[in-house]
Amino acid sequence: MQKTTAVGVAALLLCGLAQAQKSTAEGIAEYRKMLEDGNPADLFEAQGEELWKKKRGPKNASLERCDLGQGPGVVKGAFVTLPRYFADTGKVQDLESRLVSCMEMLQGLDGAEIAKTPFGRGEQNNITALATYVAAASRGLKFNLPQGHAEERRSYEIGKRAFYFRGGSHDFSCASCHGVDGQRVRLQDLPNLTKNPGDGVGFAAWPAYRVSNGQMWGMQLRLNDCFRQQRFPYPGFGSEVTVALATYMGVNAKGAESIAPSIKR
Amino acid sequence: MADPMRIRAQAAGDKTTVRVLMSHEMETGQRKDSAGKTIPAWFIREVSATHNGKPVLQAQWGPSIAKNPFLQFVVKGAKAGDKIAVTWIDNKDDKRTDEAVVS
Amino acid sequence: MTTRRKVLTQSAAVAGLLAGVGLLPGAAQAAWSQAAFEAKSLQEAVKALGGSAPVESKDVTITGPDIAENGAVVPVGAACSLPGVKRLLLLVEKNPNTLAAVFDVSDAVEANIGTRVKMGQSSNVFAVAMMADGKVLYAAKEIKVTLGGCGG
Amino acid sequence: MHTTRFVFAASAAALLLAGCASAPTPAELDAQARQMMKASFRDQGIAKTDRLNQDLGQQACSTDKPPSDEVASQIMSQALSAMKWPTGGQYIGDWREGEKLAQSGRGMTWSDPSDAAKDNGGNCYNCHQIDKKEVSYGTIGPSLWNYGKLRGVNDVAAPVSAPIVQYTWGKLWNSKAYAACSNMPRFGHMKVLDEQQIRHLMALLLDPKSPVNQ
Repeated sequence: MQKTTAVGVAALLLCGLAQAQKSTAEGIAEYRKMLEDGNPADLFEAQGEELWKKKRGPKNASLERCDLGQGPGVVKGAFVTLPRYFADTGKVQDLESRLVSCMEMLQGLDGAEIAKTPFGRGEQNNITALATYVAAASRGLKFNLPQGHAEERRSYEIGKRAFYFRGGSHDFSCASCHGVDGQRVRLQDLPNLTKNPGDGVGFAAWPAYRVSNGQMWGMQLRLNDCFRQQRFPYPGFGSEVTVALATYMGVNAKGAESIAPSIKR
Repeated sequence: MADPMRIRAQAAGDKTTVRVLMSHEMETGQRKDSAGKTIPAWFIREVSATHNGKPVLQAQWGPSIAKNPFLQFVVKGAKAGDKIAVTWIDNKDDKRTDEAVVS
Repeated sequence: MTTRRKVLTQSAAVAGLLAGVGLLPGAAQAAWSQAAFEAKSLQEAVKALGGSAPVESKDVTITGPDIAENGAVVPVGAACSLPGVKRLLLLVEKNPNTLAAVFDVSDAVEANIGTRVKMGQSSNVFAVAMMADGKVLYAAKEIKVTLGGCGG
Repeated sequence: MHTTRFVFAASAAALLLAGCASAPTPAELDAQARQMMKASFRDQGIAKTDRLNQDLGQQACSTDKPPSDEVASQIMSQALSAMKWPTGGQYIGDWREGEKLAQSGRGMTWSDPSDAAKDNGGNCYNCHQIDKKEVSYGTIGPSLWNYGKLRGVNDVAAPVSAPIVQYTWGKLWNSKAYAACSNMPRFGHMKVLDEQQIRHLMALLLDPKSPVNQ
């Protein structure tokens, strides 16, 4: 009897809430729509294109021979197939770590030095701009990461394990926030990254321009800041855990249309 | 040297909608860095636009315009092939002019 | 190869030269209205720009979202449907300095401007039209700023 | 390079173990993933790599499947026996302070200045609706609006309120005492918040004067 009353009250409450929530959600949707036209990511895309074509480094070469998996110099379509295995480095690589390899091999730049550089400084800014340019060339294409090589399958499997790995002061894993459908943190929708979360959502939306700090973020920085908020220690740039997680999310996103570079809160 | 703007100018009928993205910090002068030191103000103060060389719009901005500013305006009578140029000048007297062709 | 940036760099250099000899229209005009940008209210800002007391008007529109997911970037627009608009202003009531932007509109552009402002907190936002006949009209809209993300 | 060598060694080991099969077994992948976690992170500020040393619960709740009933009850009973009840039986603080803590998402990241409880927030609104006036709330946890009222708490000191008051303390101190793989942090147990801060959160949820119970 008492239980029924409580449920009744809860149901009433929920109705009221659903209404209030809807208007907030609508307001936010309207806000996001207004920002779509004129995404400052365009500025970074233009920088990236110029960097791609510019002769730089000790070898005074451009990146126009860089092989992102579609053959030397092919940019279009590369983004939606990364991370993948590269025979020349013997590793599965994501877009950003692959760009570093190209800068090493073609331009003679110091990859270890670039990996050590903090986000938002020097060559790291260049990597972000380049990643924005490469991603933009695959806008509207669907994700289709190769899983033919044993290392690609292994990357997926250990990436999945990293996704569910709980630790730190708060017991968080990636799955704490991104393991089921339809949840949010504050007002931000949390994509379910254990499957294809839909076109232009989650893995298919980064690199993105972050409105909150006016910065362009690639997937490496996106993951880095997830780990920060997970209260984990610091993941190395291009470290195996970041690439494996990208493989896990990228393979799960199969068929999702890329909208990167996007604009985010 | 400041980074280039992105200018899109699209004609529809006798009106051309111009959308401009500028690369700029737009620092308010009210924020502090991690050491507690005030970050000095650094923002675009003046913006002007021309249509085939003729001035059409002149603006003054304060630091509360958002970082990497966006500006949209509508030019009357511009047609495909016309030139729209935009210039900004910041409070350090750095400036930048870029031009786009109306499509 | 001539990259796009090179072209742009050259045009910037040319513009610099033109401005130096006072040939570039606009660039050397109208100094920045410091007093207006230091104003703490709509009335003060309009006064500092030499305008009369602002009157609320349906002919002025302020566009913007009802709620902003992030105050760092809030899309807003000012427009006026009446002829004879000389200036459009955008102001954020609760920002430390209220005035955000002043647009001098010529006859060659519509009295309809969009940009993006920063908002420190939920606040009224004003669009003001300063008219050729000396009238100052305005419209107001409240925009709520929410706290987003994990906040850490 | 270190990683390359490791990959090579791992696949060599897999070859040895599985005879001539090419794919590593799930157990081998588990071991490789653990090795990867060790190799990929470094200390930064207050966030040291020892945060990756998992306890029983963290380890058992690190897959897409729940642990066995046996392991789950072991996690819960360990949590319950390590529970610290408030000094002097004082459960309730100031709901105003509780609201501030609930709003704050700060604490324990590598960009935070210290791991002292005073520098930490409760992150509550990130996952829960609490005071209805705050429209920006998460939905990972259930709504806590009218938390005390719905549970009939008219007087927090009344004996009839004791079970719900104690349960709420326990949930805040160590949520794993009631659900082995709860998504909720163990605020007291992991020293994210101190006793006094948890009292304030208790007041936010249970004090009949708190806006949550209006």
